Amino acid sequence: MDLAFGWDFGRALIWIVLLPLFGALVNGISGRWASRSLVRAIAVGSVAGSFLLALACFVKLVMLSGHGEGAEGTNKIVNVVYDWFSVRVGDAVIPVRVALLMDHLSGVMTLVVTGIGLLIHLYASSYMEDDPSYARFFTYLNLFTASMLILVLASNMPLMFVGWEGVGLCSYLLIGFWWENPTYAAAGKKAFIVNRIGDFGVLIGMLLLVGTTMSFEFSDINANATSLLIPLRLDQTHSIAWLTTATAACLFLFLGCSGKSAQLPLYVWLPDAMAGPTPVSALIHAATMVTAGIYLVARLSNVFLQSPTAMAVIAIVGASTALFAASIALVQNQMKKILAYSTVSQLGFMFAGVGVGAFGGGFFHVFTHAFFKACLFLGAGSVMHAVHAHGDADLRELGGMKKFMPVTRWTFLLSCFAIAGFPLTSGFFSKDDILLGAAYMGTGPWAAYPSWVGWVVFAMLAIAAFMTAFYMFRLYILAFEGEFRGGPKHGDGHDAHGDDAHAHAHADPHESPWAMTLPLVVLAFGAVTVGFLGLPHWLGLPNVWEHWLEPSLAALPVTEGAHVSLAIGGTAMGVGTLAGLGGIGLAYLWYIKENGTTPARIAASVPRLHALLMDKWRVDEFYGAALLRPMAWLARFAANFDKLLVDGLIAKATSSLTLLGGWVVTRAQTGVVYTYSAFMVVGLAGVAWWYLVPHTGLEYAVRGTQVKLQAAAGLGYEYRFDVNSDGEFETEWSTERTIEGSYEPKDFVGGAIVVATMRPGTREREQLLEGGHVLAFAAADLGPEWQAVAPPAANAPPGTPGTSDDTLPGMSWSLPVRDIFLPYAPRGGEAHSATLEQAHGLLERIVGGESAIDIARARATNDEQRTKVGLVANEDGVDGHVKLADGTEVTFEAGAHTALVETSRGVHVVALDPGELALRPNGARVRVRGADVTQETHLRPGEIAQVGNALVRAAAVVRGTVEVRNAFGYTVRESVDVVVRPDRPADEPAPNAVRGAQ
Amino acid sequence: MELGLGHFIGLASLLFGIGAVGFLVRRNLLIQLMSIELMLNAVNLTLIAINRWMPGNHAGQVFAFFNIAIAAAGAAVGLAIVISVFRLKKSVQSDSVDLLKH
Amino acid sequence: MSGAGAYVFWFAAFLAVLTAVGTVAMRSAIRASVALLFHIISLAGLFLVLHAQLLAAMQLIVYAGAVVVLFLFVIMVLGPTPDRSADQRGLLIRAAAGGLMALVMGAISFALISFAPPMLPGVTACPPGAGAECGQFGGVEALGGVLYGSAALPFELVSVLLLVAVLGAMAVARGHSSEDREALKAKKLAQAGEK
Amino acid sequence: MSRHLLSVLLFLPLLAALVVMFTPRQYLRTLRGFSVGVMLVEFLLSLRLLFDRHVDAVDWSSASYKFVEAHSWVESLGIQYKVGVDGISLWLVLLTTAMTPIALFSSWQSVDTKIKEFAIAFLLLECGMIGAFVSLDLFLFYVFWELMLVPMYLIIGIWGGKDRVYAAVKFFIFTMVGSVLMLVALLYLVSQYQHLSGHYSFDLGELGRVQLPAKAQYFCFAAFALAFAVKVPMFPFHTWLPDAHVQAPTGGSVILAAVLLKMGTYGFLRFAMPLFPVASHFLGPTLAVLAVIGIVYGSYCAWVQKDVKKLVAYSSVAHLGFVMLGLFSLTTQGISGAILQMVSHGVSTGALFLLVGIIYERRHTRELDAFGGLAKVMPFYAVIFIIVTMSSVGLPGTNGFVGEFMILSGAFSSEVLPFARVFTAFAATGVVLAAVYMLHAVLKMFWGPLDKAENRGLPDLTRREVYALAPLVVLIFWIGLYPSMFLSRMEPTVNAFIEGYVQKRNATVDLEEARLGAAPAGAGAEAAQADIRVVAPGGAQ
Repeated sequence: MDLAFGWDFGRALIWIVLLPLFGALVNGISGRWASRSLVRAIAVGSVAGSFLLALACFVKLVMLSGHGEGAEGTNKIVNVVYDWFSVRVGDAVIPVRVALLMDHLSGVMTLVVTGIGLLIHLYASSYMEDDPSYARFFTYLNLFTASMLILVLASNMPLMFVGWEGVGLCSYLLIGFWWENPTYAAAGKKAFIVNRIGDFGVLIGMLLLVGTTMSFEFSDINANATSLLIPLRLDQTHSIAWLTTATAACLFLFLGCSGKSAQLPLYVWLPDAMAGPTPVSALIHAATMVTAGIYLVARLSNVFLQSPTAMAVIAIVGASTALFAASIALVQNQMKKILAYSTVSQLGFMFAGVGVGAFGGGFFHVFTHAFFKACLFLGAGSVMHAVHAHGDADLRELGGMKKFMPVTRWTFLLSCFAIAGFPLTSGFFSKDDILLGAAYMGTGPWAAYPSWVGWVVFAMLAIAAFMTAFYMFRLYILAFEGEFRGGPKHGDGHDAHGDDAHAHAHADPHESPWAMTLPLVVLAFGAVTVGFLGLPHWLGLPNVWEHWLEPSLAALPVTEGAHVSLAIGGTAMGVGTLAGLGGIGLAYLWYIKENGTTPARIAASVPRLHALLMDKWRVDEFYGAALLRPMAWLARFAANFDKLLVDGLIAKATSSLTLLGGWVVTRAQTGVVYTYSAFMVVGLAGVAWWYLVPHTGLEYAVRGTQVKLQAAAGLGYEYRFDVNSDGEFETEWSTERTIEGSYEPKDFVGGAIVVATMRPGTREREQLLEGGHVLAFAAADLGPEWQAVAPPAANAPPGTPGTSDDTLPGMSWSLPVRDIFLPYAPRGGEAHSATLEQAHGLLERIVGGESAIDIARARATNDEQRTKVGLVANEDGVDGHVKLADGTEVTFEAGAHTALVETSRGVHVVALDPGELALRPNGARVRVRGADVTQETHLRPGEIAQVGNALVRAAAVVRGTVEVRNAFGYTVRESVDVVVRPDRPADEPAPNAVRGAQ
Repeated sequence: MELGLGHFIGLASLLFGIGAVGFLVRRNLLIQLMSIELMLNAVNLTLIAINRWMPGNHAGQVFAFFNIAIAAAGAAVGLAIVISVFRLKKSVQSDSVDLLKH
Repeated sequence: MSGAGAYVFWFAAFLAVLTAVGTVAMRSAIRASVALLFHIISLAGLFLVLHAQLLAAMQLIVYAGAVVVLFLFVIMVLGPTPDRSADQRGLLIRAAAGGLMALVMGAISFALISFAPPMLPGVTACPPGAGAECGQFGGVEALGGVLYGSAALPFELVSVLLLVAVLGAMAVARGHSSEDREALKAKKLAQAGEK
Repeated sequence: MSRHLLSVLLFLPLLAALVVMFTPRQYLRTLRGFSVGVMLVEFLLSLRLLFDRHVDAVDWSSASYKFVEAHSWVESLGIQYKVGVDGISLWLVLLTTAMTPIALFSSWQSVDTKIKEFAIAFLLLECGMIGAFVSLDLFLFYVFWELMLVPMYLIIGIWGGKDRVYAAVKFFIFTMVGSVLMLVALLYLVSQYQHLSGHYSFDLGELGRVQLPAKAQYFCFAAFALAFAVKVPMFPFHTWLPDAHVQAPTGGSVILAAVLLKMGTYGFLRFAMPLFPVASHFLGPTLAVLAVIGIVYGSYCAWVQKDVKKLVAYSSVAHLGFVMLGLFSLTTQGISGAILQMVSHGVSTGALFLLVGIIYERRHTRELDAFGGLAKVMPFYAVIFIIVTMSSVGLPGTNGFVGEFMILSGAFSSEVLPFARVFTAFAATGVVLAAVYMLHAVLKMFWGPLDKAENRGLPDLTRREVYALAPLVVLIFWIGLYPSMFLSRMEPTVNAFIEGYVQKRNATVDLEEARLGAAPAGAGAEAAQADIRVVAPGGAQ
């Protein structure tokens, strides 16, 4: 049904926010020059417009939900304004939209914000009449309203965060509104910073939520809340098993909530925040902003339900705060201070409510509290206005105000009844809802939730409710009943600021103008009546409130059969009523009948407790000593550390070192000429010395197995050579500096290969071999058939097959060196267990220098896999024994012995037959002696294997040595390892190289 | 006894050494200059001797020729400096000249 | 090389070493310069042994005739100078360097002369296959041909060098001493006072 | 002209500097007007980078380089004059062209000696900064990188405060040490490229194809990282920054904070990370730890500073820590956020330095204790200051928030940082600390009683100052409220960057593994050849 005069309600939604924002902009820019009435018109008008729009939207919402109940999308009005930015988690792109959403929950909250906001704007327009910064005040206040509306109406968390921080900013600005008083300014700063600590929690909570539910939208988060029931991840691999993401996220969010909504331990800013003008206290620090925390919990109720632990924590923290703050409020003497602690306490009630799962009840208390607490604050403001108190009004200087200001008195009294939970007032119903919730939880309807929490919370709340009733009526009686105790000396301690708005003196207190009393009346009316929206269900009465919020709030996952019995309901209501009436009665007895003597006596009897309560449990002092002082110390330490150590080390020390170096070097600069010449001569002598010692400068040329060696020429040099690798010199000393030697297989000292590929532009390549080499070929060298031969699995060296790019595996080589063992493929046999060190020692001795184990170990480390090393006896080898590095001898039964290095990537071993090269095809097509081979094949020196299109020739390493002696008889020696290419054995046929590529 | 190149080079290095030691141990600027001349002459001797054993061209002798010219120029300038130093310091001791500092 | 050449060599070498030691060891600068003169003459003899006739002559003309005379002039100009007390600065490095130098050079000479006697093949007056111009080796004609031929550019550059050296020497030697400057200043002041 | 737009942008300031050089120094107004005018023209021209319709290739939804212009410079060494912009450098170029005129314009109030030289220095500086951002040839980059050092050195050393020479020399030497090492690494890289391909090249794209073995990458990356970390500046190489900022004249501070610091982070993003992916993969977490230390440490240091300028300087250390964290989270939004944060930081810290300069001109002191209650006499100034403070604190709706939030969420979901979420939580405490130190400054300066006699007569902002600040305030809200305009143009590049980066990193890791398996240490030519390899062209940007 289209009720809407043809309106687009989605579009209207944005104007709810924009109107106050424009009001703020206009007043902020032009307010300095505009008249007060214009400022007032803009400020109040914009909020009024916003309220009317909100009302229209709300009515529309009521209509919608009346007709399309249950159907998705009909219970809310949505307005997507534009895409703000987007965030990626993995491959998912998560947009962050500037989108507004009015559903049942935010609709109510919007009405509260705009409605009560309107009343308070109206009130303030009169209250602040004399303040020189009138326009600035309304700029902030309008800005606050806009921010609060963003907070409430945001459809996703980041946008809500905009409002969340925006209201924090406005609160900061408004608390420090009279910034010339340094205490007030500091209070503003304190509020902002404490709130920021909370914001940190919200930020982390938000990231935790989006990281799992992959959305920022409240609706999606709530819908996917069960996906949060996974262990809390710390990064891609680590997680905390005993903590679910839901619990962590909820606790972080609750940190934010406790900052914004002044719960333990972050409540400390709120009492100080009373430094702001009273309408601010009413609007921000009682009715709207501070309830944002409860609103957030309600908004994400489904998420919080995933974590009974977090819920229990919230309930206990809430109840403790309620009790704690109420205890402080009992003895305070400043009107606003009492109200502030009362607010903290009531917020505790609300959290206890949502903590025990009574989301509707907790939020109902937000609603009713907005009325009576706003009314109380405004009443207090009215009193202060009357007695011209600026910062706060001291109860000891008041009294008997009912004579002077009847409207204020009656509205204040009604609100007191409401907050005390006098039957049938709004506070009675909402508090009852919370107590009921706690009691209900005590019966254990939700298995995951510890039932004792319910009763503990219930008890604490009952005591807190009793205290509430008592201190509120103490406040009322001391302020309004009895005789006026104030006089001309008013304003003591409050005129620190120079431009006191109320500097002109009045003779008597007086009733406030209509603009101030009208809001009082409206609010008091609400305070008494709105309770009827939430009549107790268990009595069979219609609970409009619960019914209305049902689509927006999550329901407790109660076990079957659990319901609110008459007994529980009765208990809760009875205890609540008793607590309220008892508190009122006690206050009446002590302060009206006995005129305050008993409290004084009690205070005198426990002076230290009383002082502690007067000092608000000295929490601020404790924070100062336990947190602020260490932090300030840390900051000073950091600054000094920076100046002395970091700068000293990085800049000063290096510069001094440079200077020192310069100083040292300039010591040589004597300026005396002959020291310079002496240095020069030393250099000359050095050059001469170079000619004195002989130099070998050995060069070589190879042809087949012929090696020609040539040493450097020099004055008076004589030479002798070794040309068969044995270390003995064959020639006598002579002046002949070249020699040619021919090497035979017995002279070979090591293995080598010569690789010739057929591709144009590539050159022949020589390579010395060590154990375990894998020779890789380019695909073009191997030709198309390289894959045809499957690699023998057992012998596959690790990491080679299937590499992606142009380098492909060819075959592995091993080095046959006389009498030494090199790792070989295991062919069964018993594995001797040996330690890594033993095997390492063995291999080091065999291979020299870095052994295969180093490589295997490095790779194993790389793979984070284990390495196993053992010595294996081979069946078809010869007997032997090995002396290990540590001196122990390991004897093997039989066989060529093998060191085995096993990693998870496959066995990596190398053979050890002397005199030959062992060739192990590894995925390439290999031909030896005219036949394809797939198994290990041994090549004698000079033999040629064909690998794909490439030729590989088994070559050998020989060693040539020269010794040079000069005229003085000095000798030097130099050896060179040369790769020689023995002829092919006669019995081997020539390979038929496939010259395809050429 | 056969004379070899070694004889000449040996002699030259001996003379060079004497000149160098003289340059280092004497503090009289004039004698230091003379020591420099000794060293230059030793070098000339080497050049000419080697040229003798490599008689394909006259490179060594030409070089020695230039050396003589340069030595003469050096002596002239050096002596001028000595005079200048003497004017300033009233001394021809080389350690009186220590202004070349830092 | 043998025969007369060898005798001349040994004699000239002995004289050269002796006079060289004399040059560096004489206390008086005049005596040192006289020793230098004889040293130069003995070297000229060695040059002759080495078939460097032109250079031997040049040695006598330039060194004995010009350089040594210049030294003598300067010694005369400066007159006897007081021997100041020995300066200790740099003594260690000086001594070390001198020692090192003597050691190295001595070692080389010793090695070359005595340790391995027939080090290089001796060359007769004209080695076989040296070519027709061998007879003129070291003569005016041969050397002059090179100097005005392939070495003409450096030859000319040397003349420029000599010119620069002469000008430089003049400029350096003409500089005023500090006392002169004081006197000049006083004179100018006096002149200014007169005006 | 659009084809040569970048060249025009590069050489216009240079040309103007020449003109200024030959203008007689007594024409003060002309000198001042001309230099700022040229910079404004430069800014307008640079806007064509965004909106140019004449070049077909200008499509900011693609990742490629735009406005590319390449000429051979030193042929034998493969050095080119090659410039181009992509989504990363685009915003930094615009930031440069926007901030330079503001900085110079605001300087004309305070700088009254050697006007001509000041203008020349600024014009050269602008040329150097733009050049460093648009160079696609590493040699060219190095030239501009060093070129911009000199004018800044002079600006600090000539027109600076009391200890200007010390600060200038410190600035110069710190930066120089790093960049010389960078040059060595660069030459090594080029020589390896030559070894593989047979010819020299300094082209970024060409050099990006070289896969160095991991060990070489570590050294090269360390050299590059040192050069850039000094510039960023990262803890513990930041100590030149407070000195330089405190001593520099206002205009110099603004440029230093707004643009020069971005050179470091830009260098990491453009050069150090793509050229040495494996090294940055394994060393990245270490740098991220340093970044987080920088955030917390910088904040603490800022808190107790008595000099406002020093406070802002330390806050830069903290803010740039966020940027570094974003970069090394190696996620799209982390890097996008980092780029956005670079721009944001340029705007808001630039504005803060302007504001500090304004109060310094009036009071000739920057001591926090000398102020108090200024909101009374300078209300408009106070409003702007608080707006900028809020932007610096990262209040949502201002520019500071978007970048910070994206960085944090990027780091939060990072796959490379160990304990990424714990990391992020630590970094997020910087958000709280930022409020602590900035509000401390606000409290000390503007609030409380106006009890110092010297402060009573202070005038509010002049029109000239408003002109300088207004665009920055507009930008603060623009970026804060509508960042899509910026993000949409940088995201394609960032996505391509990460893709290429990951591809090259994996390829190198494969190579290392293959090398390890193929040839034990000390092997011959085969192993040496396997050490380095050229990946397919286009594999890395």
